[in-house]
Amino acid sequence: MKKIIDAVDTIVDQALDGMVIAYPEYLQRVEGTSVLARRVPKGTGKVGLVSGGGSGHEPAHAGYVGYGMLDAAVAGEVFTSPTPDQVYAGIKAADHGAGVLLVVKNYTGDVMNFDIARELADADGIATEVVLVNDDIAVQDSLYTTGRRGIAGTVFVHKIAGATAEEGASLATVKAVGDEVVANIASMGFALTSCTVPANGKPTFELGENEIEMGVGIHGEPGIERMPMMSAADLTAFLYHRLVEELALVPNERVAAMVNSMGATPGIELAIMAGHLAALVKGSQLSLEKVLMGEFMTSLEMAGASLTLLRLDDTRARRLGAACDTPALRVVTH
Amino acid sequence: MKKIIDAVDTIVDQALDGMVIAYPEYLQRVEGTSVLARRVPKGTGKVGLVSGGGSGHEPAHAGYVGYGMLDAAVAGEVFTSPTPDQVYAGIKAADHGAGVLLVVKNYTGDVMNFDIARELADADGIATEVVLVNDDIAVQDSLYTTGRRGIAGTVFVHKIAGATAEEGASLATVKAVGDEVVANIASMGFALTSCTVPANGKPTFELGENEIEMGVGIHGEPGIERMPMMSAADLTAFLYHRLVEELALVPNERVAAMVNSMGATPGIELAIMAGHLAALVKGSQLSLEKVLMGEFMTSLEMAGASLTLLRLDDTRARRLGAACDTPALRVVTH
Amino acid sequence: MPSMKQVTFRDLWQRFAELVHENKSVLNDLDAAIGDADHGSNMDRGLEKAVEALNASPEGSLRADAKLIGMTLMSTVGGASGALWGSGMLKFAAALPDAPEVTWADFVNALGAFVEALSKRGQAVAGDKTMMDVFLPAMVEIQAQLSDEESLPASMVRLADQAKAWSDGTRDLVAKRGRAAYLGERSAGHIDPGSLSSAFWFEALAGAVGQQ
Amino acid sequence: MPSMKQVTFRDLWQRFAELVHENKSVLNDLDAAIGDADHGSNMDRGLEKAVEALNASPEGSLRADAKLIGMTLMSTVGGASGALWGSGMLKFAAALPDAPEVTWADFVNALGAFVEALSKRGQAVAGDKTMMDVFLPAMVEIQAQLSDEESLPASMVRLADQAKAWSDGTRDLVAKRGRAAYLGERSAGHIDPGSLSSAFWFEALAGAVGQQ
Ligand SMILES: Nc1ncnc2c1ncn2[C@@H]1O[C@H](COP(=O)(O)OP(=O)(O)O)[C@@H](O)[C@H]1O
Ligand SMILES: Nc1ncnc2c1ncn2[C@@H]1O[C@H](COP(=O)(O)OP(=O)(O)O)[C@@H](O)[C@H]1O
Ligand SMILES: [Mg+2]
Ligand SMILES: [Mg+2]
Ligand SMILES: [Mg+2]
Ligand SMILES: [Mg+2]
Repeated sequence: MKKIIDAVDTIVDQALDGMVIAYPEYLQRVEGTSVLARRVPKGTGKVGLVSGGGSGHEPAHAGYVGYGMLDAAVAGEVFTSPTPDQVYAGIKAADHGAGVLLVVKNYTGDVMNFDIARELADADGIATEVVLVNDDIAVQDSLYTTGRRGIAGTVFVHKIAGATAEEGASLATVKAVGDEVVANIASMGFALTSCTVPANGKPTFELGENEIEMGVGIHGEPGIERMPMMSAADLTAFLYHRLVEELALVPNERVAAMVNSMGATPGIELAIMAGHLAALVKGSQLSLEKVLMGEFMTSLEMAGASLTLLRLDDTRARRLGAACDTPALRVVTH
Repeated sequence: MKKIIDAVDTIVDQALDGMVIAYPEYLQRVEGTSVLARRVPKGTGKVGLVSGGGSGHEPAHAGYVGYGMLDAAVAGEVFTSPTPDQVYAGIKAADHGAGVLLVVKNYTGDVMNFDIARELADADGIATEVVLVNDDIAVQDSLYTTGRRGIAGTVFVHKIAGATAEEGASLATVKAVGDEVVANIASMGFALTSCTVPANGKPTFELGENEIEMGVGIHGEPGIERMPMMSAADLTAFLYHRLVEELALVPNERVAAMVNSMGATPGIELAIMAGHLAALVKGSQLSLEKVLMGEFMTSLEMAGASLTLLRLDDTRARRLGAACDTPALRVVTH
Repeated sequence: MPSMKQVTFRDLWQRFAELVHENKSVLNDLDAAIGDADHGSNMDRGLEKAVEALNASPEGSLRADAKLIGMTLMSTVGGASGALWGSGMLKFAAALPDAPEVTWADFVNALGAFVEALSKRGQAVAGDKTMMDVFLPAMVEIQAQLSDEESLPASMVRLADQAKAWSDGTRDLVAKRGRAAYLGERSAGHIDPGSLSSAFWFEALAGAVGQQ
Repeated sequence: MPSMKQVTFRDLWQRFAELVHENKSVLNDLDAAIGDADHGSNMDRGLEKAVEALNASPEGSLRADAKLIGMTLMSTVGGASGALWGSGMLKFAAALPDAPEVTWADFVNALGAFVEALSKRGQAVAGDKTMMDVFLPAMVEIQAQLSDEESLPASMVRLADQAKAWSDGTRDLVAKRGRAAYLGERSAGHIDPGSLSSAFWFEALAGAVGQQ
């Protein structure tokens, strides 16, 4: 394992301080915690948004703290959900009297730790709601199991729920909007290489020179199957058709898309996927109104990509296009 | 070689179209060329800025096309400087009657191809100037050789010269400002892994599990030496002290810095470097006024990073902070 | 009726921490196969802190120790196991009398509260391929042992062996809860890491009881 | 006085393109050691297009062919070698009479213009570890051959061998120009890729002249 670090157990702490060094206009660290909150807090009476999870998904989640998106991000150890006390510190930092929405990716660890934090907030009289993101369609949903995982589509929830909160909507409304986004996103990704969890020191899995892991999770969890490597056209089509089917998109509907790098995949490869995506969207007579392309939800240095589709309506389209100003996503309106 | 591509020889062409798909508000492709130009061109009478070079450095260079930075970016094959006809097409796209500044990284191929393009522009009556960027201090300068390479510091030239052009300055002034930036930047990087040039199909070099290539170029060119892997603290200090010495920075001077990923290095590792950087800057009693952290000038999927320091004065600081709106760099002023 | 002294309780956690530490990469590797490769690191991080906290805390009651362990695990482990072990141990503490020595029955009762907290928090049932596949049958055994004549040390050694076997038994299961559940059928063929660390807890218990 | 027909000139470029294509990864590997691993890909891309363009172009004059080659290389190779071969061949064309067959003296004269263009564009001198380390001595030899009695085919075979040796000789040099110059002393010990592709050009010339 070759990484630019000093010691495995100080990675997250050091990285949090480093984020503040790099983005002092945006971020401040809540003293003694692993919470990064807005440098300039939102006005009183507006709903706060908190997200978080294990580290190693940069720019998620602190990269989305700022005007129009999150109020605080809570970081756990690499790929390990944060503990309830940390989440609770995030809730307090984000509370401006109108309650706090927690955007949680559907992993047992995250769900339980955020739940315990909510119990703490409850005892302190801070109202909270949760939006549970489960956009990864690689994993079959089932009543009997944990359900689907949350992956890159989470960023759309941050953006649209964040814009709603900025408008001054109530906690119930912001939650409802978040849930609606979740109901209209689907994502799926694949890995060309594994990542190496620092505390583990070796790649989580091994792939042959001609193999990919299809439907991989964002923590190096295995996906649906090992497949032979495919062309960019085939990879994009493979994901795209499943997403369209899952969302039951029909001609003339409007969509936004995200072409997300797992970490190591270079920009030119994402752009090639974006090109195929546009052609596929055209082929299904959908209207592609927005593409987010780049690193949004990574898995350390994993090579690979994920594709997300979001069904748009007027309101979601407007909120997706609303101004925001965060370290990782800035929408400039003219 | 496992890459998300369709065929080696269509990579750049497809990626250029994909960039337009992802950033339709910012970019358009000049028909039949490898030039991406601003969707909404700059007003008449303002100096145009063109940069470019081989592909594989994304978001460089098309990522910097937009308000406050470049007017057109010219893409060559992966790691191969673009041909004169393409550069010339870029010049024509960027010309709004006040001449065009070419920001060229100091590589023989780029220099010669941009020179030939200038001869073509000259014949057509378009005034051009060149700013030659040679910020890589790993390579010793010498009158008898090609001089130093241009690497990530180039982005500071785009930003500051771009802001100057947007102010309505003359071609001579924009060039002078660009040259002044070049005189005040120094960069150096290292690689933890090699990248794989698609046309070549295998890693350009091999590094042992405990080896790094110090002073590596952005095309996988070897650097100054193989060194054993170091801690983040030592790596940052190694680069930092050389940069400070090269720029002869003295206490109380003001600097901006860039912590640039070579491609695969995750955000947390960059943030750890940023933390060390801030401590080092403090130790030398310099004032760190701006940090750019992320992927600015990559080498495909190479793991590693580079550090750039830029000496600031009032004017450069103001222009660095001026509003800009491009795919890869957006400065929102409030 | 046997009892448990505070020193034995601390010894149990010291042993548990050591077992997890020694098997950190074994646990990570199991997690790599069907999860995210961090279960060993998570438990090790938390247990190291918990033992540190115990050592720094004046001796008083098992209940205070259990609460300290719960709070420490809750705030240092993270992930699914942190929430489970953390809330479990807090309930364990709440169920214990506040004394430097408790009866074996008190201890078993508190363990019942622990397992109940896990069920509530995690919603896993037997066969879901989680740590419950060790704790649920172990609870039955340890309760049965209460009325048994077999010596406590011997029965705990037997329980530790059984726990190891129950953990091994998760290999054939298809996960229904936790991160491994996302794999569906592909989760079969690998031991659940949380069940193995749980078996270590029973190994530690046997060791501590054997020394008392 | 020997001459060169258009068919021979085209044959030369056909052969050159084939040699580069066959040795594409050899050239890339040499470039990987001291540059950016693309010299073979660059030259191959351009030469394939140049030969395509020649085949699609009606026969007329060597000058038109040379110009077509220059334009094609200029707009398809890229990098240092694209600028050099491109501008070199345009000057080569300009120096040739506009005829379907030129004298050998005309050809050598045009080659002089080619080398001069390379010098001007690239500023490299002998010993800088570039393609000039083949073209500069080759120019001296080929000019001397003009007044020699040795048969042209035989002397071109000898020149091709010499070109190979000159290319090999770049191994010991420290690069002063081009991307390899950034390596300083570390550039020694590797053959310059551009010198080898240049040697292929002389091999192609010998082959074409031998067939004519
Ligand atoms: N819902 C649940 N109920 C009981 N145990 C669970 C549950 N979810 C996960 N576990 C246990 O937690 C273990 C994983 O812990 P760990 O790897 O530390 O957390 P994470 O899954 O968040 O990375 C699993 O092996 C399993 O035994
Ligand atoms: N200034 C120069 N003068 C002459 N030849 C040069 C010069 N610079 C580079 N070359 C030649 O070009 C070759 C490299 O070409 P290529 O790899 O295609 O371009 P790039 O260096 O831009 O990647 C070198 O091996 C060398 O022979
Ligand atoms: Mg985890
Ligand atoms: Mg090149
Ligand atoms: Mg885990
Ligand atoms: Mg090269």
